[in-house]
Amino acid sequence: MFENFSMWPARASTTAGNVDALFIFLVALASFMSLAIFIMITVFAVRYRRRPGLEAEQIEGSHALEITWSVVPMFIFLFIFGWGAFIYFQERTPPQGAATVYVVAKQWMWKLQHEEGQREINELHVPVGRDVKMIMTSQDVIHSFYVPAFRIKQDVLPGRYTTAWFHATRPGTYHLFCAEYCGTQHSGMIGQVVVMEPAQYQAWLSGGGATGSMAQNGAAIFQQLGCSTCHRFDTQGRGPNLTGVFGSKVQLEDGRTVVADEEYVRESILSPASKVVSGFKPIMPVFQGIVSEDQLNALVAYVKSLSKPPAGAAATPGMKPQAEMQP
Amino acid sequence: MSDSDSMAGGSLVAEHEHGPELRHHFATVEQQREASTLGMWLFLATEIMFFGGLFCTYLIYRYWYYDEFAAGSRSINIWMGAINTGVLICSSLTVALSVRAAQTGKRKTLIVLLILTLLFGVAFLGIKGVEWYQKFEEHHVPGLNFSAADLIRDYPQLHIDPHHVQLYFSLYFAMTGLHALHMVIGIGVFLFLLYESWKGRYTPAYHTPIEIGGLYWHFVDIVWIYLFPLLYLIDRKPL
Amino acid sequence: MSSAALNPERPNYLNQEYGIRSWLLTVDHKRIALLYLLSITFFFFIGGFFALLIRLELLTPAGDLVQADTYNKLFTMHGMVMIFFFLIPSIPAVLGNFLVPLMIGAKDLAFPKINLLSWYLYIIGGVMMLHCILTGGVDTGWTFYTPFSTAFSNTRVIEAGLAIFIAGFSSILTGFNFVVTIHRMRAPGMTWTRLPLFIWAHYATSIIQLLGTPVLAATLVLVVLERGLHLGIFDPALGGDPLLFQHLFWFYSHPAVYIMILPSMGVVTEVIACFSRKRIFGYNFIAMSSIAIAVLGFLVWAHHMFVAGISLYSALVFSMLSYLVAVPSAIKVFNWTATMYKGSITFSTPMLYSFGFIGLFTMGGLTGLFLAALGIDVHVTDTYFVVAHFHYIMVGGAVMGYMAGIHFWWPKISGRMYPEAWGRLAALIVFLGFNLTFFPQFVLGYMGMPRRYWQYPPEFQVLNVLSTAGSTILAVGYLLPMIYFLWSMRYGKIADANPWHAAGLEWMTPSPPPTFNFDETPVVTWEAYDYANIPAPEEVPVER
Amino acid sequence: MSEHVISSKLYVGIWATLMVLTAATAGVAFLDLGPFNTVVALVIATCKALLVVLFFMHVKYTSERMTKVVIAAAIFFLLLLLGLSLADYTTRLVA
Repeated sequence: MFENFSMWPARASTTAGNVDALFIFLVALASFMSLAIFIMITVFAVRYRRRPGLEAEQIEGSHALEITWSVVPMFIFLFIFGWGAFIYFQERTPPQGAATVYVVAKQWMWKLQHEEGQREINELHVPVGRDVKMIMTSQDVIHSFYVPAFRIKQDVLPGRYTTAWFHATRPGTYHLFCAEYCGTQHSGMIGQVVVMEPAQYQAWLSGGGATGSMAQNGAAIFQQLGCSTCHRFDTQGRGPNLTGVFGSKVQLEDGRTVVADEEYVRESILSPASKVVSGFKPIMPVFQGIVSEDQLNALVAYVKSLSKPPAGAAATPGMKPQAEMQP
Repeated sequence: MSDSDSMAGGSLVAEHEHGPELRHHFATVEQQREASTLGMWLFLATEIMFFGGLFCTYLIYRYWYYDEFAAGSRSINIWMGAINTGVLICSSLTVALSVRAAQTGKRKTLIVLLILTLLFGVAFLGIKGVEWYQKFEEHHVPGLNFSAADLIRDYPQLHIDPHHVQLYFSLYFAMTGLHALHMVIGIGVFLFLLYESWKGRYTPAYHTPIEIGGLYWHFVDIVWIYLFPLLYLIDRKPL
Repeated sequence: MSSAALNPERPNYLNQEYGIRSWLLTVDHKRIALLYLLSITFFFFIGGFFALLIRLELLTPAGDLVQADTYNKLFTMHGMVMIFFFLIPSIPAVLGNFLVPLMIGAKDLAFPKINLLSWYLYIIGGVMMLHCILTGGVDTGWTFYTPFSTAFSNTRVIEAGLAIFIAGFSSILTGFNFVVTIHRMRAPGMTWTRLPLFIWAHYATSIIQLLGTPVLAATLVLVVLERGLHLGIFDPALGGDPLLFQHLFWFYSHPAVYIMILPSMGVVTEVIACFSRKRIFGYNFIAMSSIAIAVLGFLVWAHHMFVAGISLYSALVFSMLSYLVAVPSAIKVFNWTATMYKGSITFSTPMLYSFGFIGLFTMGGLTGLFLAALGIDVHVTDTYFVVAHFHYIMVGGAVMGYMAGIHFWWPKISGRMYPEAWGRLAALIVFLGFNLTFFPQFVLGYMGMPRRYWQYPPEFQVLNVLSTAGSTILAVGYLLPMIYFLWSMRYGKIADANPWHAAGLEWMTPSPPPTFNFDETPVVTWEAYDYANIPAPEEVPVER
Repeated sequence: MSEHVISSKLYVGIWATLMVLTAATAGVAFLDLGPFNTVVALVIATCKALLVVLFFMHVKYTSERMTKVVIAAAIFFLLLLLGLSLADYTTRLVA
């Protein structure tokens, strides 16, 4: 029972250090404040305990004191707010160029897929020293992706994407918990994050039974569902050309502009009518209930890949099925 | 709710300031009346927050799914909504006048006005019922027979996802339904007031139940004054 | 209640009438308070029983005592029973009901029948809850999060929702009665600045009950409709947004925490003034901080949702607002401490509970600062850190205050003294048991143990064992008062009108008070906490 | 009792105004005012509500301060609920 007993969680990401620093500061502050109050109460209780000849002295109050002990805590609180907000801002802003892992949560397991195509269940392998961003959704109820060693947690919702990111700093195996109550086996919805040295990670990647990258899978689904009939790679299609769309600003038919992020691509597939691109008709069929979350993720990865700067001059055409689509 | 107490208190004809309608724990009739009135206003404040939860839900989804809300709104009968608004405003007038009749001690006028109020209330519910029945015929009742196929056919200009239309109709029925429930309670309260007036229990000196019953009725009217534009008038401009 | 507790010399509210009918149809606020006392005590022990089972299950990392489903029902029903059927009515419906009219010099609450109706609604809700528990229970967590509650759980969600809906109306009616009573029924001379701070606390509580509870009611209606008719108002599969449910739910349920803690603060203020024999330090600031907490408490709800998927900007706003509400709480703690300065302090049982309250509430409040800090909340929300935090507030704070109040006013309620030595012993046991139960949970939480876990990794076991050990001590601490209060009703020393030599109108009428509270309507000509003009008791008023 | 008895004429006048406003709001709905359709509808509704509250519910004549405080408080908390919830929804896409 005392094996591997400890009082502090492993610290294995860049965020963890920041969170711990604020936490330690707060522990110190809270200890100081509670000790101050406990000591005062104890001293008063003993010093002014009831005994013969000691009369209570009636004191009305003191405005100076009241203002001091309202304003001083207020400034301390604002300072804590600022510090906490700073960390949170970092936690919610994934750095550019992070490797992407798609996460689908369901009762009661985690399904993860790397961009390169490797699928994992309840296990996530990542290299040390690299930014990793997770794009997450749920197939049923709300779950929450929680890795204590990284100090990150993000609820995973059905029907939309949420994201989280981390930068692992220490190789090892860490808990992955579901932190939002999700039904019978909530406490069984646990897994592990394996942080590996980059070389080991490469070995693991190549050893896995990946069947093509997610973008490649996505390209196949894109064909299979007939998306490519309208979303052509010229300006003749009935739907917008998707090259370079991801990450750009899109002008909508009703005058609004949105950034084409994962959420937008997802929404446009599932419920195309809600945000129609300017100049196009809302003729695309609804894919809600037709594509699975896994297929959806692959499609998103594919659309994203259409905006990546070409790795080599000849590398891109293989992914674009435009050749067949010329009239 | 708050009126039941003072009503029970007024079980006998009040002859003068310290008539038997004064309950034991109040010092004066004035204090009792002020307590009842404040109580009613507080109750109305909780009612505002109760409908507030529904309005909040409405607001968010209307913001998200404007087109579907517009289509749903177009499909309900604006004229029935407008006539019902008129009916409720008329009933509010008769309620206001009945308070006046009580203040000035005109028992017969009071009774006539209360009957009129009840008639308007029943008329409102009747029209509401017809409207709901139409929705049922059009297969627009969520959880029962819902289909948005007709809206998709009729409004090709709007982007319509049937689920989101269903949200509109869920809120439509929840809000008009709870409003109608309040009307039913109001009619119950006014039947009681009518009975008491018939017995001549309200005088210029003591008619608090009429007053606070009236406050409740006006509040239910105000809720409808907002429901009408929010549900019926979302988007009526020519397409 | 036992008729043996009565002083036969004088008619009082207990011996005025006899028989079940005289209790079940009473409109006397004091009798209704006792009806509430009995019923919430019953639910407290039900909820406590669930808590003990939870702690026993967590003694070992494996899920070996009960099934996973059973465990989920246990923590759900522990939460629902404790929050909606014990904590929220606890002080307002028992002590508030008993004392608000007495303290302001009124004969009764403004609407005695509505007061009785409120108890009946509570009982109807309670019976539904019991029926729900006995016929299979519910497993959504007390928070009813959608879409789990509306589309996935296969337990009795609708019944539990309706039970809470009805209990909510009971709570609204109590608050409503208090506000009207405090406005309209004060005795001559009882101005707003002469009101005991207990009254101010209840006034603030009532505002929350009146304006927050209806939103919960509306939300529960939508949940019930959605589950019953498969509507999809909060179900993303049908276009709804589960976060909207969370917004509406927490709009009530965060301020609900203040429904639990504010009355407790009121009790502690009375007790500290009395046993320090002093005017309260900074009367206006304590009064206004109660109102400030009630209002600001409505501005912070989404701090329960920092990782739920709300927008970054709205998280920043809610975090900052959450720090604002900490200020009035801090003001109260400082003022209580300052009140003791140069006092003449007696360590009676209520005072010991109040010390406990200040200590535990301070720790609960300070850990609230951790949770309001966005960066830390991401790590510790939905872990045992949160569990520990809110138990420090609700059990360490609210229940400690409730115990202080029950002891302080027991002579007034029953006409008998409780055994002081046993009282002190129980207070000490509760304090120690509480800390042993919940302090380890802070560490567990920061270590990363999620809440609502039926089984857990073995490295968390040591701290869980400590916590379970503490919970058994805590149980003893709560059972003891049950026993000696019952004992005191027959054998306790007869209490005189004012055994503590306390200030306040409730002490100027006999113990137990007559049915209409005062033989003559009092006229108030003095300020609150006029301890300068009340002689201290000859000897420390305790039974040895 | 410090009750104010309002003349029947005034009541009927208020009623007539309310009826006209109802007709107006239904009529205006058919014009295309862009986003102002909603604004106009809500402004008219608020005017109607105000008339009912001030005259039919006697708030204009009451000497009771608390009535106004209660109304103001309820509206304030209602706006809090709507405003702070909407604040989340309107800023979700930005981040």
